[in-house]
This record gives sequence, C-alpha cells and structure tokens, in this order.
Amino acid sequence: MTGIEANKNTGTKRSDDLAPHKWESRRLINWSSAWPWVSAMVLLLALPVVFPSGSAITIMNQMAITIIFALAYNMLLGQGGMLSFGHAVYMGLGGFFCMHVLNWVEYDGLWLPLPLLPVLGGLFGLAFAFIIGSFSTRRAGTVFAMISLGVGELIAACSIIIVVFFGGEEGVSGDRSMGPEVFGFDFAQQREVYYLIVAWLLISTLAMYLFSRTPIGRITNAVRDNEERAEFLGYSQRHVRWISFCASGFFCGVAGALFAVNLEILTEENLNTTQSGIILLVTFLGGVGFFVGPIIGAIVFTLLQTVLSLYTEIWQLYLGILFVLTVMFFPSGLTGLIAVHIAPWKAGKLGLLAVPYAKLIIPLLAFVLSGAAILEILFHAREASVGDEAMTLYGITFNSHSLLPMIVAVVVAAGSVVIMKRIMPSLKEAWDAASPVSNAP
Amino acid sequence: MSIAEDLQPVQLAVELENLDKSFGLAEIIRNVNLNIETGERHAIIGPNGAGKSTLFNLITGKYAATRGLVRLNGTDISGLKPYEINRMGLSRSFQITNIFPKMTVFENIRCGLLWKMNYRYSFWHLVDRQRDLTERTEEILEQINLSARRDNLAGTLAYAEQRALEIGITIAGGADIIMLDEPCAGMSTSETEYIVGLIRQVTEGKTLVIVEHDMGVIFNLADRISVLVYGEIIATDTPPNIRANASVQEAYLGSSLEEDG
Amino acid sequence: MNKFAKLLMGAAIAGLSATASFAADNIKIAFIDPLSGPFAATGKQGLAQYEFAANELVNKKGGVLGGANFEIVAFDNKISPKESLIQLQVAIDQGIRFIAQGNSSGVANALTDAIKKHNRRNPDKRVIFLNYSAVDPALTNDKCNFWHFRFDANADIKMDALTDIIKKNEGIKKVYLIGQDYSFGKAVAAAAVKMLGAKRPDIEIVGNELHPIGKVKDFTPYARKIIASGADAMITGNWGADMVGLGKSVISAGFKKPIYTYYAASDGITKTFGSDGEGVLKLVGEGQLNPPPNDRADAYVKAFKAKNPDTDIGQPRIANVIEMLARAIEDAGTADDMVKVATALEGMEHDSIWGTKVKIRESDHQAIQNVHILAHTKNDIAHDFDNSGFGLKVESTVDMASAESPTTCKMKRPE
Amino acid sequence: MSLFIVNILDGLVTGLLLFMLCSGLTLIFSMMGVLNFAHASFYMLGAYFAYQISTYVGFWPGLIIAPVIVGVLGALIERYGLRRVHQYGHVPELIFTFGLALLIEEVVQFLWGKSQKAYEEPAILDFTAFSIAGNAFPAYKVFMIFVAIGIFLVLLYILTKTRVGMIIQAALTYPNTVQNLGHNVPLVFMGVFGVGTAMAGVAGVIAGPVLGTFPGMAFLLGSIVFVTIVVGGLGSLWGALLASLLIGWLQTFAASYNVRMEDILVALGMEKPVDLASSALRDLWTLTLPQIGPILPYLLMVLILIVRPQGLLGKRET
Repeated sequence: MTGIEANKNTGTKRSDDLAPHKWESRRLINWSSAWPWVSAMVLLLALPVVFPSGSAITIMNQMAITIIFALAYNMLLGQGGMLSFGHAVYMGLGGFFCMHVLNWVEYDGLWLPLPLLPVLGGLFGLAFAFIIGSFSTRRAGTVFAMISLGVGELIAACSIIIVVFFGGEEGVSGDRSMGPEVFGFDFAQQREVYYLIVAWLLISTLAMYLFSRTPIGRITNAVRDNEERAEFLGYSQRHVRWISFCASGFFCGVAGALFAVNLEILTEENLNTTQSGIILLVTFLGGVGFFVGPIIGAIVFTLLQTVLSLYTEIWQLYLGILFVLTVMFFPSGLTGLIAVHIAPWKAGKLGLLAVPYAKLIIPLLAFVLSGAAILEILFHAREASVGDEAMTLYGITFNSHSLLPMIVAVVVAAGSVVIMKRIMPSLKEAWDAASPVSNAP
Repeated sequence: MSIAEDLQPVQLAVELENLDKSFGLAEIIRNVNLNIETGERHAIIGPNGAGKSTLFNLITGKYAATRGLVRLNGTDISGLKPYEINRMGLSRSFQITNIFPKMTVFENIRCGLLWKMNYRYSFWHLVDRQRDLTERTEEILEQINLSARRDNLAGTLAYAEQRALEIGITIAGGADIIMLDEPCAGMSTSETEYIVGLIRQVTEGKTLVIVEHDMGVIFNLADRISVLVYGEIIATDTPPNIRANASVQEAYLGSSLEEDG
Repeated sequence: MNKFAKLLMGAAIAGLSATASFAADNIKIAFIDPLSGPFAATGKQGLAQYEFAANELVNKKGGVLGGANFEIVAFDNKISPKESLIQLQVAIDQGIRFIAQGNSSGVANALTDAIKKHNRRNPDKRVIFLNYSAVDPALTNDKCNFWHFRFDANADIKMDALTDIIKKNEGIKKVYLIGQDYSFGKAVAAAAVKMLGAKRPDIEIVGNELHPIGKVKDFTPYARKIIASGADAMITGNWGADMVGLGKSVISAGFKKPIYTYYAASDGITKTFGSDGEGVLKLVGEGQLNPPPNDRADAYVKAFKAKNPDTDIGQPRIANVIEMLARAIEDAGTADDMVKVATALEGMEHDSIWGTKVKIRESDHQAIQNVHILAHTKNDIAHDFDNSGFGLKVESTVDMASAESPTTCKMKRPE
Repeated sequence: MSLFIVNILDGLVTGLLLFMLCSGLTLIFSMMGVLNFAHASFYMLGAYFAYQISTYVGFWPGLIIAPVIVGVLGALIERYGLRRVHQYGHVPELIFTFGLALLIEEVVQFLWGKSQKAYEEPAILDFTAFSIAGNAFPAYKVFMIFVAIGIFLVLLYILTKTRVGMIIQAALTYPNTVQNLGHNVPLVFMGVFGVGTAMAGVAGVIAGPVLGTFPGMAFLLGSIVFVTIVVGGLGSLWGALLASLLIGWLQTFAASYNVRMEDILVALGMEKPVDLASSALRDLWTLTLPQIGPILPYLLMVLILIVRPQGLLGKRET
C-alpha cells in the first residue's frame, strides 16, 4: 500500500526537467516493472480453469502458502544474512492463533470476514517476532542461528505441553465457513479458498518486494554485507536486523493464517524443527540471492513432495541428493542457474550455447535416469515381497532380482558420465564465448 | 599546541583527554591528549604498530577506552555506539577497503545518505522513487568521479576506484568531521595524486583527521600533524615544525632509517 | 513467476490429473499412512497386509458385486496431518470412496474432521473412513461421526481388558504408570487410574508420569525410579523407539516384573528385545496368531509370510476390515452410495478369521471383539515376529471386551 | 540417597557420551570454523557400521573398524564436499552440513531400512556389574565410562604432547594462526575432520546397543550436541567437557525427580483452581519436571547466549 502511494506522489509531481531515462523509471505505472505482476495475476486466475481437480487446487494452495513463507524466510536469510533454524514457529504461532480466531467466529459469534484473517495472523507473528527478536537479533551469524534453534525447540516442545493453546498432538481444528459471507462466498469450497489465498499471495509478494526497495530494506542488505560499515553510516545493525525480523514474522504469520484457512487444522508439525528445516531447504534450493528464488524453490519443492512421492518411495533420498548437490555446485540455487544465462541472452549470444546444451542434455538425462534406476532397482530388490519381482520403471517391466537390468543401468550411467566429460570442454568454450566478460580489471 | 593557544577562543571538533587503551597486558595507547580544531586538517603519523588505527577506533566508538575521555564538539562520547557517534556528525573510512561489494556503486553511496536525509528505518518510502535521494547520490558520484561506474557492482571496481568509493560513502552523509584511515595505502603515484585531490575537494570546510604513511600526502594536505610513537603522542605541530622537530627525527625517521639499514 | 517453473508445474499437475482419470472398475481403497520417514516401517507393514488381505480374502473369491476387485491405492502421508489432508484430497479426486488409515491418532483426528466437513460440503462425493489402528477413545466418543469406523479396540477397551486380568492377579500390589506426553499416553494413564481404582482399590499406583514423546535419549533415569518405587507391574502405552528405549532400560536396570504394553511387537521391536523380554513383556491387543485359532488363520499367516518373508501380520484386524467392508458392499448392493455402505457396516456382526466375533457397535462405530493378553515368548510360537523365533502367545482372553461400555457419542446420521 | 548415586553414575555415562561427540565437533569447529550439523549423523553411521560388522564377526572388531570407516568417510566428505563449499562462506557451509545430515539419514534408511536394528552389547559384558538398592548397573555402562575416559586421555595426550596437537591447540586459541601454518593446511583440515567424525563414530559404536540403533537416532541427539558446545563455549575443549557433564546430569536428574509445578505454585502461595479442567492455566498446574527435562538444555542455551554469548568457557564469539 505504502509503496503504491509513494509511487503516486512522486509520479504526479514529476516535472519534465529530468533526463528521459529517469523519467521513464518513475512513471505512475511502469509497464516494464508491472508486467511480471500482471502476468502472474493472469496466470494465477487461469490456473484453476486449467487444473480444476480438487487435489490440484489443494496442491496449488499449499504451494502459494509455501511461497509466502519462503519469501518471508528469505527476508532473513537472503536479504539480512540471518540463518534461522526455527522459523516455523512464527508461521505456526500465527496459524494457531488464527485457528482459535476461527473457533471464536464459529462458537462465540465473533464477526470477522475470512479474508481479513491473515492480517490477524500476521500481527500475531509480528508480535512474537518482536519479543524474540529483542534478544536474538543482537548478533548475527552463529549466535543468531543457535538462539533460533533453541527458541524453535522450546516452542515446539511447548506445543505438546501447553494443550490449552496448541491442542496437544491432535492440534487445533476449526471450520472456515462459519464467518459472514463475503460477496456471496462462504469459502466452503477449495476453489473459493484458492482465490482468497492467491489474493493474499499477490499482496504479500508485492509488499515483500516493495519492502526490499525501502530504505530499511536496502540497509538490511547493507548490514548483511558489512555490518561494521553500516554502523558507521548511522545505522544500528541490531535495530536493522530486529525490524526485518519483525517484518519477516508478520508475513510468516500471514502464511500461517492461510494455512489455517486452507487445511482448517494446525498441529505440532507446523512448529517443529523439521518444518523449519524444510523452509531452509526450499529457500536455498530456489536461490537465496534473488527475490524470485524462494518462489521457484517453493514451486519445485511442493511438486517434488507431492508428485514425486506418488511415483517413488525414496523421493526423500532424491531430495537429499538434490539439496546437497545444489549447495555444492550451485550455491545460488535454481534461480542462479537461470540467472547466469541473462548476460549471454542480453548480449544476444545465447544461441552459442544451444548446440552444446543440446549435446549435453541427452547424456545428462541418461545419467539422471540410469542413476535413479540403480537406486530404484536396489530398493525394489530389497523391499519387494516374494513373488513380486517384476518392477516397472519408465514403462519397462523387468525382474528386479536379475542382474541384467542393473548392469544395463550401471553401463548407461558410466557411459553417460564419460560422454559428459567429453562434452564439457566444448561447453566451457561455448560459455567463454557467450559470456560478455569485460576485460577491464 | 601553540596555534591552539594563540587563537582563543577556538572551537574544538575532537578532544582526547588522558586516553588509555590496553588489550590484555599490552598497552597500545598511553595517556594521549589531543585537541583537533573545527575546520582543521589534522594528520596522525607514526611508525607501524604505533597505535594509529587503535586511536581511530577509540574515537569512532569501535573500541571502548580503558581510561580517559573522548569529546566530540564538546560532548563526551565515551560508551556511545559507532552509529550514535556517526549520528553526531563524525564519519570515517577504513584502512582495509570497507564497502558493500555486492551492491552497485550507486547504492553504496545511497546507503551513506539514507540516515542523514531522514529516511532512517522507513518502510513507507521507496528508495528508487525519492528524487532528492537520487539527485544527491548522483552529485556525490560526480564529485568522486565515479558516475560512469554508477551501475557496476562495487566489488568489481579497480582498487583506486574502490578507495574513491570508500571516501564517497564516508562523506556522503555530510558529516562535519571526516576521519580517513590510510586512504592512499597501496596506491601508485598517479592514483595517490588523484585521491589527494579528491580528499582536498570533498573535505572543503570540514574537519579532517587522517592517518597516512605517505609523507608526501601528509605534508601536502595537513594543517597540523601529530606524531604517535608506541602509543604516545610525542609532538603535535605544523608540518614545517614537525619536519624540523628533533625528537620526531630521532624517534620516527630514525627508526625507519635503521630499518632501511 | 518464472517461465521454467510454470512449465514444470504445468507438466507435473497434468501428470497428476492423468493418474486421476483411470477407469474405476475396481473398488479402490486409499491407504493413507506413512511410507517414508521414521514411521514408514509400520506403514509399509500395514500396506502389505492390506494388499494381501484384499487379494486373498476378496479378489481370489471372485470379488464383490459380481466381479469388482478390491484395489489398494497407497498414499504416503509422511505421518503428517497436513500431508494426510492433501493425500485425502488426491484420493477423493481419483474417485476413491474408502479411506483407510491407522498410524497416529493425530492424523486420524485430522482426517475424521476433514471427512466430516467434506461429506457435508460435497454430498455427491462422500467417503468412508476405515480407521484400523488409531485408538484414541475420543474418536468414538466426543469426536465420533457417521463416516468413521474403528476396527481396533480403543485404548479404554484395552485397558478394561487389561485391568480385568490384573484384577485376578493377587500378586500385583503396586503399579507404575508411564507414557508419552500426548493425548494417547494421557488417555492410557487416566483409564488405568480409573479402572484400577474401581476393580482393585487395594492396588497402589506408585508412579504416574508422562515423558516427552520422541525426545528422551536415555530412559535409564526413568528405569531407576521404577525400580526404586518397588512396583510389581508397569503399564505403558509407549510405541516405537520410545517403547524399545524404555523397555530395554527398565529390563537392564533389573526389572523382572510384567511390563504391560499396547505396542511392543514386530517392526524390529520383537527382535531387539529378544530373550530379555521373555516373561516380562505382555501386550494387550486383539488378534490371535499363537496358538493359531483355526486352520484358516494358520494358512492365512503362512501364505502371508511366504509372500512377505520380512514382514509380519502385526495388525490382524486388517483382515477384518477387508472382509467386513466386502460384506457391507454386498449387503448395500453398491460401492457408490456411502450412506448405504455405512448403514450396512453399522451393527454388522462378523465371524473373524482370528476366531472371534467382531461387532460394529451402532452407537459409536466401535468394533467390539475379544481382547487378549499376549506374552512375548519363544515357546509354542507357530508364527514369530521379525523372524526372530520370538512371537506373541495368547495368555488370557476377555471375550467381547467392553461390549456394554458407555459412549458419549451422539451419532448424527444423514437423512 | 542410593538413587542419587545411581543418577550421578547414569548422568556421567550420558555426559561422557555427549563429550565424545562434542570433542570431535569442537576440534572441527576450532580448526575450520565450521559447525558440523551432520556430526550426529556420523555417530549414527558408526552404530550402523558396527551393527553390520557385528553380524559377521561380532562386537569387538566393529569397535575398531567402524570408526575407521566413519573417519575415512568423513575425510572424503571434507575433501570432495566441504572444501568445495568452503569458498562460498560460512553460511553455505552450515547449510551443506545440514543437507548432509538429511542425506545421511536417507541413505541409512535406504541401506538398512526403517526398523530398529537388533544391535546388542557383547555377551561378555552382558551382566550386572553391581547393584545399588536393587538398581542394576550393567557392566556395559562401566565399559562405556572407561572407553570415554580412555579417549579423552588419548586426546589430551595428542593435544599436549605432539606437534599436531600443538598446532591444533594454537588454532583453538588463535584461529588465524592456522592460516600461517603454510604447508598442508588442507591436509590438516581433512585429518581433523576425519578424526572428529571418527570420534563421533566411536560414540555411535558404543552407544548403539544402549540407546538403540534406528534412523532417528541422529536427529534425536543432533541438536543437543550443538547446544552442548554452544553452552560450553565454541572452540573450548574444557568447556565442551564441562557442558557435556552438566547437560548429562541436568537431563538425568530432571527425569528422575518428579518435582511438580503444583507443589511449587502452592508453596508460592497460589491457590489451585477448583475447576482445573476448564482453567486456562491447567497445563501450568499439571506440569512436572520430567515433562520438561529434554527442553531444559535449550532453555539453558538461550539464556547463556543472551547473558554470555561466548559460552561458559569460550573466549571468542561467532
């Protein structure tokens, strides 16, 4: 909101004495910066038409909530350089609070239209972040990480002990459709909830994006990069971290509220360290250095979790491998992988990479598939019940206990490694040619 | 001391009173007394390990003094945090280049402006939409001659450019007292000339406290010079007098001669 | 949003909807339980039993409704309520109308609540919840609903049976209660205090405590307290690693008295206890494997082991679920109208393969059946667990346990 | 009183076991500045390797072989994983070890399945060493105490009497001096990581039979190890020892004494609500010490970090 207003003010006061390039960047509505938002909105509105099934909508709801949570988490990790191991509690607490609010609506006649619930969740998350942040943000680095871990464990443990608020292991459940109707919607159907969540997704994402463009947002970056320097520019590193911690807490609370609306139940799992670990994984996988990183991470992770687990039992193993490989080889995440292509693209040299990539994709795909095949065959051979030796992989049915499929998989895997090694030099050459590296020192 | 006594009443920008600093058993700064006048260009010189950087860090609040007082424009600043001291009108640069390497040159300067232009912890302004902010930033870029590098990442600049940027960030907030820690360290002659010119230009009308090894720079720039040896100030005077001072010759230049031999 | 992500999402969800559009010749039962993560062993064991029971007890006999086979569709809920609700949605989308779940009362609570709401909001796509293992008494009391059926004896029923046995054992004067700090652990403790107080007022409860669930690294301090209390018997509702840790610590600290427990068998637990558990571990539960109650049960277990040599029939009631569901569908004459199927299941009396009658009580949809005290032993074991030679042998039996017990359930039936 | 003595001994066993993990972690942290999140995973690997070996050749060879395998594995992970991530900075390093912990748990489940493994103490130690008021103290626990103390003494000897030890000690006190060692810093890093993980492996080998060998064992112990070294002071070996024993006893005594909140509140002059079931504070009134025992270390850590961020005996922050 605030961002749009500020935008309006400067936009209307524009005078013509400025250089054209500045003028362009300050128009009220700037197409080049608005098109991602508009197209995202159109896409999000269209998705339920393309995928009308209840499960697809449930998954998309889950995805949207994860996006908000991951973006809020990245306000700390990516923007502020604060590594939190207990961030699930801020989302969880916001969600639990909203669950109680829903029950007050249902049983005590509290008047609250459902679309406003996330504001309450956000405020609760903010209040809690304010308290915890008052001491945890004094230092960055390991001390902050350890306090976050400790606080996370404490709250997660409390969720079992303090039954009044957390409902013990069965959690707190409620009914979202008991509030006043809004424009004729009572939010009983998943699709109505989808549009509610999507609206909040857009609002939160825009707000978090604009936050990163405010003075405090920029200084958060500065403190992350060089806290000493920031102190000598008049900023208290502690206050800067505290403020961004609170902002992150707010949006975590919003995500928690949407979770409460979507699944109508909050349990201990919303608070525990596993959940905190997952959001770290999601954010890092997507790429912490980019605003869109967590969005991509959340989409990919939710798909892996819900879709891959339909096809294989050892999806978590794949996820673990993917995560470790990402940290080792692409520390800037999936988005980083895409982002490195922007420079060649701008230089119009992306075409140079097409051929080497096309060459690489086949052995790479072969390697991934055969590697997965090795794991799947091993797993099937051990887990299958007697007589069920036939397994189907990539549409081929074979006996998992015989040696041949395994040999084939190993040979393909080894062969593709050899081929990839052969291709690598030419790929590197193409890269050198395509990247517009300035020769200036 | 003589000048300060001659021109009563003078305004003092920085006053150090019986300042001591120890790390464990090592006494780095011993009973330093120093008055720096408003508008003066004051240099601190001394051999390696004399405690120049420590003195800097004491004045700017990075370290707390073991004993003694630091006054800024007459106010005692002991125990204040660096950011509080900065808000009182003192700004410093660092011996080791200390910029925001992952931000653009433009943003580096803008970060230096935010507090002083009253944007502070605002989350209701968008930085890109603030005309005053952008204009001021570009003025400073112009001043430090980095307009062409506006959108480059600071970490990718050449060394001299980074040092210039460092000075740019330091003066951006418009502080009255500028403290520069070895701004010309590791530079070629031509680069040094460029930086000295820059310093002279951007500190016009301000109090400058500078630590530097390059004697050419010091004698060119400073109104007065203090000589720090083993944590003690052995002399404070005008450049010609310092040059002529026997104890300085002995303690400072002498020791460097020995090293050469 | 990014183009790449859009594509990926599109492809994946398209794949998802493709799996959803299979023809529905078979009657599908969604099995929603953990198949990955720390509780996967129990989940996979249950899945193997469901698949075997469906094949052996229904499909090999020609199916139901003149040829429709049962098909078990597995959904991994990672023992998370959140994932369970998502998988429930996926299952419903695939046209599945029968939902089986058992591990964790927390998940069961989430599911029963979600199913109640779903059935109210979508009367054309109603589903039935076959709870085969979650024993929180609340599910058939305050939280009961028309769509939920429980085939296991609940915690109160088991405790009722257990205290009936303890009542007859004059040697027990002091009892120590310990459990995990959550609803089930608390329910066990509360039932024990109440029922022991009613049946054997002379018994002193020398300890009644809860420990954090899944967080205790070393149970030795608890074992010390139990020994020091001079207890003649110990009752615990612990399961999983908490059961093994507690049991092993208590035994190695020198406890030689009976440990009455709900879950201390199979999934590696029987093997881990081995000879240490002999004469100490006593389970209260339904289902009789040793001695085999009849030839049919014996053959059934043998056939199962031949197919799944590394898995056990740890939850015999699964066979009852399948047989009774098949009967209900036959009786109702439909596998689409859930009101009819549920009505047929209500009040059904069934002669189980395990030699007991099973009756679904109309008032709360709780199965009433024989409950046994089973001893962990090596003697007279026809069907062992974990291929360890050790198994569970029926020591004493309470016929149709708690058949008349009260319930707070106010069953609301659809008109 | 007899229960008190038993608890002292039990707490000592727990504390020493913790110390075996913490000492390795402290060494690694001091030399490399990395908090190895996957440290407890190497402990788990130690238990599983030893279990596998024990099914072929019995317990004793496993005691030696399993830690060696774990150590070699650790060194390889340092060489080919951590060293690569090192260049990106500390946060990615921490995240790498975090991911490694997840991956190792998955790999263990992939290789050994999800059930508990029947890894048992050797028959020769399967007897009661002594009893205090009916409470048996198994011989195996005596053995654990001796192994832990033995390892501590060896470590102390290496640190104080050997050249490598001197280097490591220098690194403990002045982290930057390691950089001045010049030659073979990478080799020292790899060695320290290998030895540190091998020590975690030893802890796994001897704890596996007592605390259980199952895929969740690393997770259960994982964060408590961090808590211990943070409480003790990062980089301080004596601090790690102090904190390990402190936390060992804290947990043992917290689990043993049923101090009830009700008694404390009544003693403080508060009145117990008549209708407890509907009181908003009912959870507070029914709370007991064993219930909150496992979270006490976290509470301790948060308090210590607030009051004294460098830990009990630590000298440096970060």
